[in-house]
Amino acid sequence: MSRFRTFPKGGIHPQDYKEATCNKEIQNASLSSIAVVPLSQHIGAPCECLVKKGDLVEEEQVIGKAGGFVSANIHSPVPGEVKEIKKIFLPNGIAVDAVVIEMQGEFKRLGKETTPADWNSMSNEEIAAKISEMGIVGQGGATFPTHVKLSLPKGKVCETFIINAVECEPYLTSDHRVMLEKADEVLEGIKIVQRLLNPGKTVIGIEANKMDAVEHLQSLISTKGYDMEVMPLEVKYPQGAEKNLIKAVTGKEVPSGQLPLEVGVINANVGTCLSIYEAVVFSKPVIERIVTVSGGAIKNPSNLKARVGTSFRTLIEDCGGFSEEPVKVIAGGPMMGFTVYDLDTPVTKGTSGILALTAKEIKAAKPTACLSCGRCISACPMGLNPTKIYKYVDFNMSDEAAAAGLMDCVECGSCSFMCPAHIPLVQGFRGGKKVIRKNSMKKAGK
Amino acid sequence: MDQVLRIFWGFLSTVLFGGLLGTGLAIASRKLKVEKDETVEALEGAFPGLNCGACGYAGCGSYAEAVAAGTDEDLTKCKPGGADTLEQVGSIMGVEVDTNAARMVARVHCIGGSEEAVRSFNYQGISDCTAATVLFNGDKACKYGCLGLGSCAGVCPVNAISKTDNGLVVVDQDLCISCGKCVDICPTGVMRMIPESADFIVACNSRDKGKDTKANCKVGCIGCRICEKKFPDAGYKVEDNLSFLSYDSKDPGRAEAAAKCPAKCIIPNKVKAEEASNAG
Amino acid sequence: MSYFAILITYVFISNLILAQFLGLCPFIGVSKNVESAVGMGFAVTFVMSIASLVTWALYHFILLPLGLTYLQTIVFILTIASLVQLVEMVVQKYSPVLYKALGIYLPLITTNCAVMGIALINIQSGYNVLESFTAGIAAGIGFLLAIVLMSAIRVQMETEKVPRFLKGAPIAFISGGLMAMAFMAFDKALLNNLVG
Amino acid sequence: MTDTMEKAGKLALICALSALLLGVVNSVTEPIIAIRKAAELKAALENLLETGTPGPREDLEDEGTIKARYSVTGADAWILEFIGMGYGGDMKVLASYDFNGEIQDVVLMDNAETPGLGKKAEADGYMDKFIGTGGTTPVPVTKNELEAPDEVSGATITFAGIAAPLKEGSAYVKALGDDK
Amino acid sequence: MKDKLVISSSPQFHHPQSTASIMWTVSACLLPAGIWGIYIFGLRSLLVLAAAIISAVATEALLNKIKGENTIADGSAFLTGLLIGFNMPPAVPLYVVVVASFFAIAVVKWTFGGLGGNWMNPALAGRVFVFFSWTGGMTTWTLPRVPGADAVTGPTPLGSIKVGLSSITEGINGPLDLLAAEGVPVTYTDLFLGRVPGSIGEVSALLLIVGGLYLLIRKIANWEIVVSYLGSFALLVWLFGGFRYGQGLFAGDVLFHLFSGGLMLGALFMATDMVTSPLTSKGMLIYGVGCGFMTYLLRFFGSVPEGVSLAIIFMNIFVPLINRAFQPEKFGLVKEEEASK
Amino acid sequence: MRELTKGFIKENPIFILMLGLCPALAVSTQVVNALGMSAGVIFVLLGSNIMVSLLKNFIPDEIHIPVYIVIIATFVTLVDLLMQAYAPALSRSLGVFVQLIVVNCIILGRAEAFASKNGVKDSIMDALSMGLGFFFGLTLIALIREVLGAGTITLFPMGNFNGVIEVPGLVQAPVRIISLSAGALFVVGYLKAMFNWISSRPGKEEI
Ligand SMILES: Cc1cc2nc3c(=O)[nH]c(=O)nc-3n(C[C@H](O)[C@H](O)[C@H](O)COP(=O)(O)O)c2cc1C
Ligand SMILES: Cc1cc2nc3c(=O)[nH]c(=O)nc-3n(C[C@H](O)[C@H](O)[C@H](O)COP(=O)(O)O)c2cc1C
Ligand SMILES: Cc1cc2nc3c(=O)[nH]c(=O)nc-3n(C[C@H](O)[C@H](O)[C@H](O)COP(=O)(O)O)c2cc1C
Ligand SMILES: Cc1cc2nc3c(=O)[nH]c(=O)nc-3n(C[C@H](O)[C@H](O)[C@H](O)CO)c2cc1C
Ligand code: SF4
Ligand code: SF4
Ligand code: SF4
Ligand code: SF4
Ligand code: FES
Repeated sequence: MSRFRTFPKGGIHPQDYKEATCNKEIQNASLSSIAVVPLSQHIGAPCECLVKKGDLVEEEQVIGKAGGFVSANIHSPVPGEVKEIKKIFLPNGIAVDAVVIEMQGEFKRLGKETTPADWNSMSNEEIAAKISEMGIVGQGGATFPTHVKLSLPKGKVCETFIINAVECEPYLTSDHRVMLEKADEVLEGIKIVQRLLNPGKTVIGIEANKMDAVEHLQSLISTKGYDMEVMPLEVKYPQGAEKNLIKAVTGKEVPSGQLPLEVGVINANVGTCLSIYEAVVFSKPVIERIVTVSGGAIKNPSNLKARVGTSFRTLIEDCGGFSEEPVKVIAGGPMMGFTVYDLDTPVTKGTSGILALTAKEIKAAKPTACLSCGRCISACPMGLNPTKIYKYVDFNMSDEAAAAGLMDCVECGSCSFMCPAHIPLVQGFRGGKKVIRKNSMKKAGK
Repeated sequence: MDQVLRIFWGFLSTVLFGGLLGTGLAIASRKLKVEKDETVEALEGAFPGLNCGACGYAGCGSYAEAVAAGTDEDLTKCKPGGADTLEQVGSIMGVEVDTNAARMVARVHCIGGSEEAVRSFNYQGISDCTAATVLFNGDKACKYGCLGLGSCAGVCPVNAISKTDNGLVVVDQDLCISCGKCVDICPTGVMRMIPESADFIVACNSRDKGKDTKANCKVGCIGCRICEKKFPDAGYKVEDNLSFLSYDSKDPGRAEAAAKCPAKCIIPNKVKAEEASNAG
Repeated sequence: MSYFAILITYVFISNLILAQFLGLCPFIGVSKNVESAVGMGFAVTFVMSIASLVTWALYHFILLPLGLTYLQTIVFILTIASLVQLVEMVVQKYSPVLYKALGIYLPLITTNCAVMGIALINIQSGYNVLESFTAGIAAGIGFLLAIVLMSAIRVQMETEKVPRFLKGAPIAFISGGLMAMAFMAFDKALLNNLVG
Repeated sequence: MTDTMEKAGKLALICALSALLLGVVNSVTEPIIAIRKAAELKAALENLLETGTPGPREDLEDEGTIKARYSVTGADAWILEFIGMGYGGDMKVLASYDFNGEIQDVVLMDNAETPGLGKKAEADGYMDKFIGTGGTTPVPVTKNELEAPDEVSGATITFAGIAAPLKEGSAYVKALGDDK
Repeated sequence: MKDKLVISSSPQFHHPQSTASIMWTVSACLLPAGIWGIYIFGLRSLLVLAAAIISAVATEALLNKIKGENTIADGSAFLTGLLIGFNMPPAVPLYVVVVASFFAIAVVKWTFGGLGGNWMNPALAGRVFVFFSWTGGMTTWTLPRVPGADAVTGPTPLGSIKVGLSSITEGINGPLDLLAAEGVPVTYTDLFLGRVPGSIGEVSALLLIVGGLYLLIRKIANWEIVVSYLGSFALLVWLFGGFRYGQGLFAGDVLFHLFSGGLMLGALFMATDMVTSPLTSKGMLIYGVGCGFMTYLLRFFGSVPEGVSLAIIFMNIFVPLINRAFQPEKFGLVKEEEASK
Repeated sequence: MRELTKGFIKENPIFILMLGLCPALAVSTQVVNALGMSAGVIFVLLGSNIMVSLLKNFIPDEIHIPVYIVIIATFVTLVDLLMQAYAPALSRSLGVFVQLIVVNCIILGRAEAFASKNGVKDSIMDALSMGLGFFFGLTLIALIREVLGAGTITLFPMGNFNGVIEVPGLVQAPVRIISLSAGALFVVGYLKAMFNWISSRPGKEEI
């Protein structure tokens, strides 16, 4: 047994492939001459488009205004001319409007010094306004608008603030590199959040395969005398899933269908903290992020700092292109990421990685019928019975599927990964959820 | 003598026994009278007993109860029963029911098979249309067409739907009982109900602009309005870049419109024998 | 036979359904879900144990002394039919909870040959009154066991890709056959070894 | 009230008619059944003997598997009735012995053995392996004591269920002798 | 390029095991014990194994035609056939083997929807079906080969014990003594190595344990089942097994019973069939204990010498119920109940 | 004629209506038992259907079930007594199931569903049709079970013929389990599947 804490039930140990990039310093990616900026890069309402074809935009100019309470501004990553506004598919399969900008003109920040603002003298409202204005969204994958998350509802207190530095997805090392290379900024970002939330305790959860980051942060914290704790955790997927992380760190279970705040926890990704720091201190919107480009088909796997709107193709070329034909190109990690079929797909605020995998890595096999081996059950971190739920979905028994807990599934993919029958369980669950939502909408309509 | 005596004892005790039980049961049954509803039974007899759920109830029995109790006044919900059932139900409930309402059948409004329609990628996953649509709404470039994975075939209670070799599905309209389940499940909406008597259909469901449709599929409706404008009485109406055909009038112009359609997506409704036998 | 032996006999060895073919109609009809199978099982156990007692008394106190054994069938079936009704009334009056659980199954039992069967078997085997009662309960438990196991199997089969024509009753019969085959592990010889 | 009376009366009437009918039929069939059963038993008993006639049945208590005996007039023999334990439960066995306890003949009566296995014991010739034993040679009780053990393979329980009582019977008759 | 990229749902990569690799691995793990069986009982055993496998695979292929699928490559029919062959006496008539395979694949497996649908272990059900039908042929055992001699038949150790116990005499100290008294002396080593009569694949406890351990390490077989099955059985034998020899409590011969008959084959390779065993750990433990108890009951009291196959298929009946009763605990559910209080 | 043959396939009591399953399974080990049982059932069906349809106006609704039961039980006892007296061997092999005809769902079912609503003539037709259907179903099961499970076909002994036809090959080594309880359930299961298939084919409903 490991000496580190973890969540008790479920979880898997896929090969992590992180060695390809974990020692590679973050490098700046090239800019593509055309930036495609989707107008919805977050969960919630899409942005209202503020530009039209032919407009000239500046770098960091707001081109999409938050379209509702749960929404986040979108800024132009490059200066240039709006060529068109077209529908594109994001990797998650949703069709959205995107602003196509042809780069021209002058960069505001590139190569120039900017003076840091003193956030200690700002009021909480000012800080919150900055976070909201700069369009910060969660960079752990869910892309939930951060200003919404950080505004505590009346009567709720945040007992524990957890920084999710787990990065349990195989291949991905962007959070790892950020912690090594930008620790000061990240810690400062955490301080800012501490001001806003006033948490009883602050814990940075890191998996034990990143001990260098653990040590680095620990020494910084102790020299600076910050009030936070670094907690190494056992290496187990999906440690980073927020409910499981909370269970691992605090021992509390977030009730089914509820938010972490129910048990007094708020959690944010390391990258998010970095963005908060940059937004508050340098007034810099989220127009860049760290992307791990890796996979067996990539010649030089790297960690790149890329601008939103840059095409996957550009980043892959920055890494020397393909060393062999990939079978799948993935946005995100291999467990939760989405395959893309078009390499012109742009990087968005939520793109943590671009992977090009070979057949050897994928280990696909022809699906067979379920063997009732129960591996999916042992793997599921949510304590569900995936095989039963899948069968209900397969037989169009959506009521039974819902009763069996379909809606609690976080789509972590542990079950599908383990399934010897290679049943695409998660795909079934996503389809099943879609049907349930359709049905309840129909019922509501009636 | 002995025998006679025994017969007598048997006689006597059985009489007593029977009398006793009879009294008991008579009293009991009075106290426990359960009204059996004749109407419900009659209605159940009239329904085909498929328990398919097309009426929206758990089964024929529950619909019969609802009708008998008057909680549901719509007597025409049992589509599978057809005119016969309607007539019977009408006579049981003492209501005139319009039995002439045309029988509706399901029809796939897409002919973009593997030859005609562009597929954007190599889909690997569950052989089920709903599940497939979680990935870029399916592998067809046209997001309105039939994915051919046969979710509809899976739910059809009478196995009227089969997959074809060219990546579509076909409905055997003779078998179809108009339950509408396939229409409900189809994630792209390409399965629609039409009157059985329909002579032609616009076999496309694409709301894309003509240019996009053309890029995605060789036989997609491009919304050119030729059918609508040239044959104004034939029932064609273009909305959302797609021509819809209403079957209220029987205008021979439809056939000519079919011939004029540049995309060749107006086709006779009835599936040709070869096409049906192609189904695998 | 000891009571233990009777219990084992009617639960496992001569299980009414799996070895004797009594009570198949409800076994196939009411085993579609576990809840109703449990209800039916308890209802049958209840009625069987009472019926065993009553028919035993009727036979030994009336039919046999008067030499009227030829009226056995008529008397038994009438008794069982009325008994079921009586039980239904009593339960309804005094235990609404139990009635809610068992009520709908009670009338079905009238035409269940398992009850009649166990009454006849009791007489044939020459049991005394307590043995008859035990046999009644044991047979009921055997029925309960078989129908509950069957219902769990059938519910599981709802979400398996069973060929179309085999769905429903055929699969229930064939499952029953496999169950019967496994229950053949228990035979009289085993009982003999076990109880002496 | 009258309504109830009427219903009770009608049911009673039908019961009465049925009882009457059955009573009459029973009075016809009962003697036939009784005679037939007696005849069957008599035939079985007589078949066990070459000479002599079986006497009346005497029930035995506390004699293990031996449940009854029949004395025989006209021959030095006893007939015993056993209940043996077979694969399918009780088996009724009848056997005749001479006064030395040697088995003359055996027959398997009511039983619930498996057709094709235990039921073979009903067939002619099955009992040959016992006939003549019990006197000087012991009754075979395990398969290994047989000349042709394969004959009972797959039905050893039936075999043992017949053999054990026969052996018991032999000892019983030896002790009994001609003590009628 | 564009057309070649695969679009699929997450997760995008997979654990290396697959149905086919599992089935073929299990088959491979059985191989040593099978080879031993062929070596010790003669080439006739090879014929039986081949007949079992060929008829199982042929039945599967035939039924594949009806449903229009191809499931031969997943190896499950091969494995079922192999296990049927393992469970046959070496001298069994071939039609018995063929019927067993046919019954297993067509009735027990295909009828319930094919691979994964069956609730009873096909190989064992097939074996029990023919055992009840042709008891004679299924209980004629070939003696292990003595170099140069013809195949002779004789009883299995468990069979001899069943017969011997009916006429047990004084001074016998457990099964090995009894066997010696019966004229068929056997040692633990014979049992462990497999130098006794028995079914083709069941005799060599050693080789079965080696294969079984590999399956346990690879997590193909569940340790819960194996441990609870063997553990509960051993416990019962140790506790009560001595009574038959007049030795009282705590005197059963555990080693003899663990290594004789089909126990190792059953506990390691057949009770662990994932399709017909429970889904959760708790369920598996209960199922294993049930198997152990049933095996004890049938071996010691049953009318047939061997109880493993019947014990396992009997417990198979309970699996759907066990699966209903022992569902995994949902994350966040406990809290919900507390909250509602 | 339609009336008479409907019981064979379209409304076969055993396979389609699923009534009277217990005797169908229990006594179908030998063909001769099936014939005897069918004869008994036909006799009782006829008798009770006739009586019920005759008495239908005389019987008050509340006590109709007990009355039917008495009528049926009477006929069953008649059959039982007569069989014991004149066909002892058959009586022995049918065992308790003769008396259990009384709870055979077919008979009460037909009394309820048909005879109590129709005239004597139709009721006779119905009884015959159902009886023949039962006969057909039961004999089919028995034939399969006996041939496979025992390798024989047992009929009545007549003259030189001892009543048993042996199926060469099978009689030496029959699939004995088919004649045991498990086999009965297998055979009925697959026959039921076959009937499902036949009756689901379009255009075949007329048989
Ligand atoms: C299966 C699963 C795995 C996840 N893994 C991580 C992870 O490794 N790192 C991370 O920061 N967030 C991960 N998340 C997202 C977190 O649940 C949560 O959304 C995030 O930590 C919140 O922080 P953010 O709003 O700053 O992104 C995962 C989510 C799921 C469902
Ligand atoms: C279905 C079935 C029926 C059986 N019927 C009998 C039977 O009628 N008589 C009997 O002695 N054993 C019967 N047995 C038990 C076994 O055949 C017998 O105990 C076992 O094979 C020992 O026989 P052996 O020592 O000759 O091999 C039956 C077993 C089964 C499975
Ligand atoms: C008799 C036999 C037949 C085999 N046939 C196949 C086969 O058809 N396909 C296959 O992939 N592997 C086959 N194999 C090899 C197995 O795949 C190999 O043992 C297994 O994949 C190892 O799996 P592991 O890497 O999970 O241990 C066979 C092995 C044996 C012993
Ligand atoms: C560990 C293991 C054990 C197995 N045991 C059996 C078995 O005992 N009998 C059998 O027919 N198949 C067995 N199989 C194969 C397979 O699961 C079986 O064919 C399915 O039950 C068919 O649906 C086994 C497979 C595995 C992985
Ligand atoms: S994807 Fe859903 S069901 Fe599968 S392991 Fe993750 S939470 Fe459980
Ligand atoms: S892991 Fe796959 S094969 Fe195993 S039980 Fe789950 S769904 Fe079935
Ligand atoms: S009609 Fe709809 S459900 Fe049917 S195959 Fe086509 S897309 Fe799928
Ligand atoms: S599912 Fe569709 S095709 Fe099948 S019967 Fe219903 S409406 Fe007709
Ligand atoms: S005949 Fe229906 S329960 Fe027996």
